Amino acid sequence: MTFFQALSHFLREAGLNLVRGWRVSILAVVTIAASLYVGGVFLILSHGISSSVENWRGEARVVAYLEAETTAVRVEEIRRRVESASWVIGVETISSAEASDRFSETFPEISDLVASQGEAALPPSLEISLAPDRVEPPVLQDWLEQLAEFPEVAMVDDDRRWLAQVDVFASLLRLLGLVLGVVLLGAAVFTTATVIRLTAHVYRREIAVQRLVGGTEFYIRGPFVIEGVLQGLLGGILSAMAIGFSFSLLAARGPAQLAGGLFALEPLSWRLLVQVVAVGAAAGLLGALLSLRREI
Amino acid sequence: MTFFQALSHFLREAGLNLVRGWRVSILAVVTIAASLYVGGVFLILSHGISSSVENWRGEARVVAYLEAETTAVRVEEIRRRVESASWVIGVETISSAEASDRFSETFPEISDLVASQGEAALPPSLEISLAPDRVEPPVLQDWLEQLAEFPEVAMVDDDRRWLAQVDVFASLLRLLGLVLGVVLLGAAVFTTATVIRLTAHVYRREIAVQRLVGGTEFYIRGPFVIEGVLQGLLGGILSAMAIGFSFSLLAARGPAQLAGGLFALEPLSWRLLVQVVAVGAAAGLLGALLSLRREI
Amino acid sequence: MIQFFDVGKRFGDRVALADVNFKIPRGQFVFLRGPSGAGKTTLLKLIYRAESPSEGQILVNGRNVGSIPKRKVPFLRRTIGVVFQEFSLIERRTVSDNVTYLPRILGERRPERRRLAAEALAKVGLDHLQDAFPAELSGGEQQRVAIARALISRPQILIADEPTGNLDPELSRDIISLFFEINRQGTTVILATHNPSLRRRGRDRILKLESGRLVEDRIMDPISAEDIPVALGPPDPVATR
Amino acid sequence: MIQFFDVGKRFGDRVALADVNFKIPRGQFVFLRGPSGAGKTTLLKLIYRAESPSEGQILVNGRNVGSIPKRKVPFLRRTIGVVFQEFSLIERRTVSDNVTYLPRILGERRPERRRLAAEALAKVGLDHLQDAFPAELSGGEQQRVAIARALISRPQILIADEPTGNLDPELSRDIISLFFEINRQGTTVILATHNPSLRRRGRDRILKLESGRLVEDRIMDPISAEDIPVALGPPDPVATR
Ligand SMILES: Nc1ncnc2c1ncn2[C@@H]1O[C@H](COP(=O)(O)OP(=O)(O)OP(=O)(O)O)[C@@H](O)[C@H]1O
Ligand SMILES: Nc1ncnc2c1ncn2[C@@H]1O[C@H](COP(=O)(O)OP(=O)(O)OP(=O)(O)O)[C@@H](O)[C@H]1O
Ligand SMILES: [Mg+2]
Ligand SMILES: [Mg+2]
Repeated sequence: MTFFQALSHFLREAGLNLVRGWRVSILAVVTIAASLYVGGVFLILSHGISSSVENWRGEARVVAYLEAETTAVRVEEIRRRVESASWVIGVETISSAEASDRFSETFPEISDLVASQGEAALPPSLEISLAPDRVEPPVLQDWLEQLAEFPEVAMVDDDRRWLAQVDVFASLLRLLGLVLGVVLLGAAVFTTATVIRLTAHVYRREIAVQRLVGGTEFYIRGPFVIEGVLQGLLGGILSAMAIGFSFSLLAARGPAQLAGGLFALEPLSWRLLVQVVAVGAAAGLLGALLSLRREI
Repeated sequence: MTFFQALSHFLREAGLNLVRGWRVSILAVVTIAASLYVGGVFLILSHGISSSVENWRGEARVVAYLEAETTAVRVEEIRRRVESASWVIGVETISSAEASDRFSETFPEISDLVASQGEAALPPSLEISLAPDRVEPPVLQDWLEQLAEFPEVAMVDDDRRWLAQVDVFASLLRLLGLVLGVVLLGAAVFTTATVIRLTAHVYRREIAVQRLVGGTEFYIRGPFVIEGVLQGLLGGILSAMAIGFSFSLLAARGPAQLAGGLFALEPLSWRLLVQVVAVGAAAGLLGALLSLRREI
Repeated sequence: MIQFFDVGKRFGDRVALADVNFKIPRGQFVFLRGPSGAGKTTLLKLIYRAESPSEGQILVNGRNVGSIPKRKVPFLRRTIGVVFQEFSLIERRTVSDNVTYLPRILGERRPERRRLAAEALAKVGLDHLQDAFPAELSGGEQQRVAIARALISRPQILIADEPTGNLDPELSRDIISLFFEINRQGTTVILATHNPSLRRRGRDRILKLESGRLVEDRIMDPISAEDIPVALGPPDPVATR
Repeated sequence: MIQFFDVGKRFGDRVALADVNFKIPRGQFVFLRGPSGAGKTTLLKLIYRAESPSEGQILVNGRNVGSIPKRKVPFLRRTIGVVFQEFSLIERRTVSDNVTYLPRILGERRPERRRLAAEALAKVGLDHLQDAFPAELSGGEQQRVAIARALISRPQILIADEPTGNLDPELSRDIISLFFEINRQGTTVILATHNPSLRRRGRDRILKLESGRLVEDRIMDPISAEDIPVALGPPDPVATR
């Protein structure tokens, strides 16, 4: 029997088992699909957040809030001082009025309140864009502290501190996704192994007869291995479809609304979907091999 | 054969099947446990939130923010006017300074900013406690609108609007929990049915022989029904244990830290846990009956 | 009493039985003969309602077997002991538990069941194998366990489908003697067998099938053990042919 | 050539075979006799390695069967055609697919397999049932399908365990004639049977087991069909008793 004959035989037998035992097969397919879906979604989310963080970090900003009474001349002076540093890419001056406008844009709900305080409600500030890669972190740190000690500077707000927190959050999310995905994938492999072991148990007499009349293990076990792989493939395809669908739902709502632009929804890559399917097939294969190790 | 003989026979046979086929049984038990756990947790959460809302609603507050320039005398006048309504339980006057203090307590991070604005940054206000049950909602509504039209009143902030939102959120959570729970429970029933159908399929010859030698359907199917109930019971007990464990973890962190006191963690009732186990057993029973309807 | 009226059985378009008519009075001993595929097993299955007839009617102890509701079938079967052609033992149960399946359903307690099993197994020479599992038995041993199971509840009717196919001549003769003995106590016995060397007795009946048709129905001569033909045709109350 | 050297087989503390010695030259026809439970099936299983001996050694075509690695067992089995006592057909496959299981593994294409199946089934009188499923066959028909399967690959050794238990005398004779025919073409045939009425030929061998021991080993007289005893004991190269 040639390899292709064997393969076509295995496929036919495995297909028959799948169709005859569709109720059990569904269990395996669904657990594989669910685990891949959960793992995949978490990875996409954490990846999206991380890459937003990357983007922001590239254009890291520091805001120096000034005392409300600082004169325009003094502001300009400070601005020039700041610009002289080699790691500063640009500095923008935000007047009190501009600050109020921005605030009411971002939080329209509370804007009434601010409006009632009059013009002086929000202080003017300098928004400083940095290129953090041009300088050693400690040097930058020192520089920021010096900046904060200017009498006119009320407070220095360093975006990057917050970014670091978001980054940790993204890592946690990714870790959680990985752990959940791995646990679920383990469950999926177990389910597949159980389902295949059961199928083999249902047909134990036939298997015994095949052995007795001279069937090789390769020929007898092949269909079960292929059955596992097929279940994995189906599970993978299902979850790839579900991921694609969830993604398009998210994308339709517009990236701006996604957690306040907290994360950048990158275009879904085909590679990821193919990987999901491949992991499914691998899980099915593993389940099949585990079940075959002893029981069939 | 008496009823007790039959029952003990069923239990023994079902126990044997469970032990012999533990791998498949685990599938059923775990899906039942998982669905009950998810459903249970959602119900507990939404219940906690709802009952917090109930508490708050009993002591609903309306805050009337006043213009910064309002004189103390005028404030007192307004206050008396407000108090004259029969549904007002109490009114507290919050001066600008008190407001600032509260703000920096609640949001210590941004307090520097507020501090830099001087005393006038936050307006004085009147905190009005209401007994909403003493008045028809439209009358209350009119009254609030009149209040807002006082020249000194900058804005009326009605807590209850927010509470209504929280309430909607709790309902949504409960709905989501119910839907998820029902879907998962459906999956659990399906899994149980599949597992039992499979066990029956594995022993199809034995079952045929039992029929041929005069076994009644009651006697032949009984063990499978009990098997389903046992799986459901196990699943229910597992999930009750998991719920209890999760609950004690939450409780250990202290109720204050739970979503900023957003919800009240009520003591876990034994009744709930018993219900969880009972639902599990019912799911197992249903799965078994479904699988027996035609296949065995 | 077992009566077949114009009974036919088709599987798809394969005809297993056609136009079968006979009447077996209570207490008779019947040999069912016929070549492989003649329809013997099918005929027996109709009696204990493992199959339903495509045509005609079957009365067993006066009840129309074809119209017994499914729920009541087990109770019919409990009055009939059957030795199936494929033995049909329950793999997961010991020999003893296999043999006493019915007493157990009927609520017999364990010591009593052990006693019953030992008694029935002794009749077929297997009392030493009570606690073995079917897979551990030889072909002939399994066949004898199946015989013991059929005897356990002292049925009114005993049906045995090729019960000596895996037994040596000596054992076969012992088993047939056992059936004769049971028959003497009043049980109707129907024995499908190819074995031509089985001991014959007078007043025993021979039914012979060929391609699903009853081609012979006679009673053996009590003196010469020569066979006396019985008129073919519907047994009761009128002849139709 | 099949040789048994001091072969014993125990199951737990039940002794199924003890001290069995014999040598069957290529092309011989052997009847294996013995009462139920004597160890016939066990002896045959040892030859195709469905069981391993507890003691002694077994050579089949010069290879020590007990020491063949598990991986190679299928290839041993392909040189041996076996009719199992319990028929052992694959339920989910048609008669034709059951019969041509081995040719299929060996890569035979469908039309050729159909031809082979038709040929083998014709030999046992079942060519009209190619597309039936085992459950649709009578006991004797199933037994004949199992015989056809054993013949399909023209094995060097043919083992048949009670192959006529469910067949009528006429068919039994036909099947034995078929085995004789196959034997004439050079195949070694070992036939375990209780059937005492099987046709005998000169030069055929009779091995008789009782309680796991070889108690008789003789060759029938070609002229009178009377039996000539053969010396008991290990066949080759030295006698140990
Ligand atoms: N379920 C079935 N579906 C299709 N055909 C069947 C079925 N059962 C029996 N047959 C056919 O009916 C015919 C009679 O079968 P039956 O088993 O009654 O024969 P039998 O007389 O018992 O033969 P044997 O002596 O070989 O056991 C056979 O040709 C068989 O193929
Ligand atoms: N797997 C097993 N476990 C325990 N005992 C066994 C096993 N297989 C066979 N035996 C015992 O070994 C003895 C010989 O069995 P075997 O099947 O070889 O007999 P046999 O000669 O083929 O009998 P029959 O003519 O009834 O088929 C029997 O007593 C049987 O109970
Ligand atoms: Mg038959
Ligand atoms: Mg045997």
